[in-house]
Amino acid sequence: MALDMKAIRADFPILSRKVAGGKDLVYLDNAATTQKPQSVIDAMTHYYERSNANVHRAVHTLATEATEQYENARDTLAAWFGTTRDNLIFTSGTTEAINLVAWGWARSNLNAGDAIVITEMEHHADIVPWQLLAEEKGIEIRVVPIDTERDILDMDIFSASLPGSSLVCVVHTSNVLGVANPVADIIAQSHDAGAKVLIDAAQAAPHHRIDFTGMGADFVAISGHKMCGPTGIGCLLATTESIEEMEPFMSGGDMIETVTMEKSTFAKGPQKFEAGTPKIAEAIGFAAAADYLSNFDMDELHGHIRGLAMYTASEIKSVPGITVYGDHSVSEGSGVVSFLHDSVHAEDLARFMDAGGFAMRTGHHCAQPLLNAYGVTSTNRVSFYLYNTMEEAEAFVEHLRYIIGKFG
Amino acid sequence: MALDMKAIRADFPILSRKVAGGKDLVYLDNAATTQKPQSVIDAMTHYYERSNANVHRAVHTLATEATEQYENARDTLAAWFGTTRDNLIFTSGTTEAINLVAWGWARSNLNAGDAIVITEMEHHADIVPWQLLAEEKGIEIRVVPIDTERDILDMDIFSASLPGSSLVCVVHTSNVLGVANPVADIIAQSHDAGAKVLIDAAQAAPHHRIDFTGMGADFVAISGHKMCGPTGIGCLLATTESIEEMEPFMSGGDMIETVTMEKSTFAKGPQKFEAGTPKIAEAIGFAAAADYLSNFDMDELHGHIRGLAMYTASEIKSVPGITVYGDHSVSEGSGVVSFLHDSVHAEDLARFMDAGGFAMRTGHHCAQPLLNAYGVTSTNRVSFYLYNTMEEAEAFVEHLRYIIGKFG
Amino acid sequence: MTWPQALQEAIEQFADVFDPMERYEMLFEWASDVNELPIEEWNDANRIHGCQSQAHVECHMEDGMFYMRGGADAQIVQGLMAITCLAVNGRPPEEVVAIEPTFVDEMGLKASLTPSRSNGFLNMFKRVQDEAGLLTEGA
Amino acid sequence: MTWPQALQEAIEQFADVFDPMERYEMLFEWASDVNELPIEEWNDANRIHGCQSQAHVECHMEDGMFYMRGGADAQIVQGLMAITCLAVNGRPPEEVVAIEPTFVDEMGLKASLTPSRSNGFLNMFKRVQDEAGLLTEGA
Ligand SMILES: Cc1ncc(COP(=O)(O)O)c(C=O)c1O
Ligand SMILES: Cc1ncc(COP(=O)(O)O)c(C=O)c1O
Repeated sequence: MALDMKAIRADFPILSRKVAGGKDLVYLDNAATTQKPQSVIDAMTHYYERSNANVHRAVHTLATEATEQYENARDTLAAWFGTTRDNLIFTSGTTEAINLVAWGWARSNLNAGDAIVITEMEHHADIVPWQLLAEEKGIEIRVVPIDTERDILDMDIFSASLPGSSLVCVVHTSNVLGVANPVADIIAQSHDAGAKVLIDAAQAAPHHRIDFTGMGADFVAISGHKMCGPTGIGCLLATTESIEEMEPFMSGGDMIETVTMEKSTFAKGPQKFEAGTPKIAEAIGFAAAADYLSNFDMDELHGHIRGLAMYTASEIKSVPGITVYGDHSVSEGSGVVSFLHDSVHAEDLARFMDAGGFAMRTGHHCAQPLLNAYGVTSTNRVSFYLYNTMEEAEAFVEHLRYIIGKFG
Repeated sequence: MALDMKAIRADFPILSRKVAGGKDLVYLDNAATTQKPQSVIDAMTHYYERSNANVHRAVHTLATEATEQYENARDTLAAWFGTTRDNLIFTSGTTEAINLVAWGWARSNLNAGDAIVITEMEHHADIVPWQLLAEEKGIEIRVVPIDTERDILDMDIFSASLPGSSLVCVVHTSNVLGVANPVADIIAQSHDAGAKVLIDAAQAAPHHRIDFTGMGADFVAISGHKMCGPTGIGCLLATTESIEEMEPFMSGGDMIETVTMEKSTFAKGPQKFEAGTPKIAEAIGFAAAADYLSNFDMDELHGHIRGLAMYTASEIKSVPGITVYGDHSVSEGSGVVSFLHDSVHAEDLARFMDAGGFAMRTGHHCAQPLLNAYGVTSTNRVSFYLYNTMEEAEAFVEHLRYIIGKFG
Repeated sequence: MTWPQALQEAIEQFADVFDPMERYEMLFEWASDVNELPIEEWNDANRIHGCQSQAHVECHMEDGMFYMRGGADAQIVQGLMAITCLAVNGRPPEEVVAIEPTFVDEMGLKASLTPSRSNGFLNMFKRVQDEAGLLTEGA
Repeated sequence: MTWPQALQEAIEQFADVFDPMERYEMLFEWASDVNELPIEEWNDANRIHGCQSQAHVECHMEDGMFYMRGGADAQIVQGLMAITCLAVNGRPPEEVVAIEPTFVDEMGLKASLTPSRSNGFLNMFKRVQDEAGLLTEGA
């Protein structure tokens, strides 16, 4: 059954926007953040207009409704991500989720002499926290390089890095190359070596059902805003064992059991890591996003998105002067195409495309080490999502050809 | 000029809600969270429907608009709080703001033997982070008790606690008693003793203009949701000197200058502490809340709110069996009235009031040590805000009398 | 689910009441004469944890059937316990274990439950079912 | 603010153009023959920091008036520098210091500025004004 693109696009109010002096918006910056369907916006508006109250511990009607909606959101998301409410900790996004693992788990469970394995493909969010921790605690960081010929991690070096390591942190799908890593293999090998695994699923969760239980990772970090949800929310999925091993990170209200001026004791489970007034409207909006995506067969969606990326990659590869980064022939991955032209400056190109109504991103994509490996400091990047159409991809390619023809 | 209550109430869609089988909602849980005016809800909806994009570093139209709106929000809020954009760090709320000071400043600037002064009046958010830090680093915590006869901090013990201390953390206005502390004096004395000062302004910012520069504190923590703003956002105001002394807390994208696999360098100013995709819609909504409040004379608003609290406190004091906590004759403070009845269980009372349409809170209000000082484990609490009317206060008192008469 | 006669009557009577204050008063009427656990019998072992109020429950078998008594310092919790007695008392413990606590919904008392899932009525009900489970095994 | 003749003409010409692609082409026409800083003269000292692209600016006095030349690897930045030359060149440095860079707005080119405040055109403009300030003091 083909996707009803007209109906899908009608779900996203922003897509009817005009830009660049009246042109249709063609939004191709989805790896940075996705647009929000009306149902997600409405869920939050409805909460604020009908049920807004602080959650937990209160008995009045609004507080009851707000608590129920907030905790139902946790259930919805836990189910969507293949786990239970006791394994889902709300965070402000992937970045905070990874920091929570670094500060809450690694900091109290790893010591000088321990080793953490990360890769050259990581987003800064999965590099910098480990560097800071390593510096503080004398932990060794082992870096798995990317094989820039084949656009994949060097799995031999990966395997060789494992012995004696305690934690392996790998991005599921690169936000620059759109390439997915062999996470099943990575998790299995890491566990065999006795290491825990953190998967950065910021780019994977929008494209695939994350089955946390089936996947077998110890930690998975996710952002809501990259999968039709609001800004300011995300989650860390963590096994019960790992949660039990974690020490408090942020502290304050809602995460305690008792507080005296001498000593405090802490709540159990996810609550222990959710200090202060929660991101209530955001959690409700995030769950509405999962509900929205649940209308679709994710494999079908992903097929559609990949089709656009593969088409675009193969078309623009043939434009003189253009280099495309990443191998788009593989069926995994996301809807990202990174490229550069050899004479039109990346920033000019982005502005010229913007002048045609095409929103694309330019820069280091918070992955400087990966770009360094390819010998560049920035790329142009288009990234597709469910509401993008083949017509948009074609128009993009056409305008790009025109620009290169004119200014190249 | 009297406040136009009808117009104010019309600004808040939720206030027309019916609860408890058709009764008007009387929302008296404002110290937990306030309701949101239409303009705040609309600002976020508008952002999502028109300009949603990830901010910074991008050149397309939506990203330009989103960045401008997000950074304008910072300007608006900085101006509202009497400071500049370089002194305002966005956080998810007061809790995260205090944790940021604990982890980002205190952790790298204080050592074993240093002392932190806190008070018995603090919210858990301003107790637990210091306990965790103290335990880790061997820092001494000095507790200033509350004088429960006069419902104020024991300022003699406060002064005596200062010598040799490095940081003083005090709540501006208690969320349980509604009492405001003499912050000017506290800041002056602390600075004289060579200590920095953190003010928890979660309950003060909704009621008074916070003039960060004039106030002279080193750090001020604020939540958006308690002052008409959305959930999931707040800020830390910090002096330039303090910001320069801070080490990164959360790390990842957006807070770096350069990242290599060996080492990273960091952005300067607030950005250094704002890792990852920001709370974009939330910041825009928070600024809309400041814009909304700027329609009013805050002193006039506060006078109105205090009037309701003072009326309520004095009326219910005369109900047999009721004890009111906190001195409501003083003109400072917020709109909070905490009380207990000697035979109707606090939770029953809250439900009975809810059955009349009155939303009030019951519990320890995340201030267990303060309640301990009064020898109780929970209180009933009503808290007023700008949209509450004298009719509501009167109806509350009347329903309370009825309940006590019936079940007391 | 079909409820015991007495509970069924209560549910029907509640169904006609729309004002929550009236509902509470009706709850207290129904509660007044059922199976209260006197305060002398409250102890740490029969205390239900995770409630804002103090609540205690005692369960036992009589003639092969399950019976509970409940006591709480909050009147509404006490009332809900009494209604729960109507639902479970005099049944085989295997049945008690399988009951869904939807009667509270049907009586329009849901708003009276403590909102946090980890608290209040559901904790109490789960405790009752756990005890019924133990008594089943014992049988 | 009244602009120099040439800039005023440019602003008027831009005002009639609604398509941003056309506006860029017009920008490049205006830019093509003004005050470019050749790549050989780019160095660390005249580099403008905080731009995504490489940008360099050189300022000097001629007959008591301020003059700048600019060079960038991105064409649009180069174009904006050329327009800036129209705005500032041949003026007394005291005037340059006081100019508000609103001409970019008036030309409808605002969308072409890098969005982050800490970047791009405003950095460049501030650098030009800083240099003008130094040259004032020197005078
Ligand atoms: C005095 C005080 N401090 C801190 C907080 C914590 O604020 P938040 O939960 O918004 O982080 C609150 C709110 O409950 C408060 O009243
Ligand atoms: C692979 C990857 N990891 C982490 C992040 C950080 O996510 P967030 O900014 O939502 O915290 C991103 C998004 O930019 C990403 O693409």
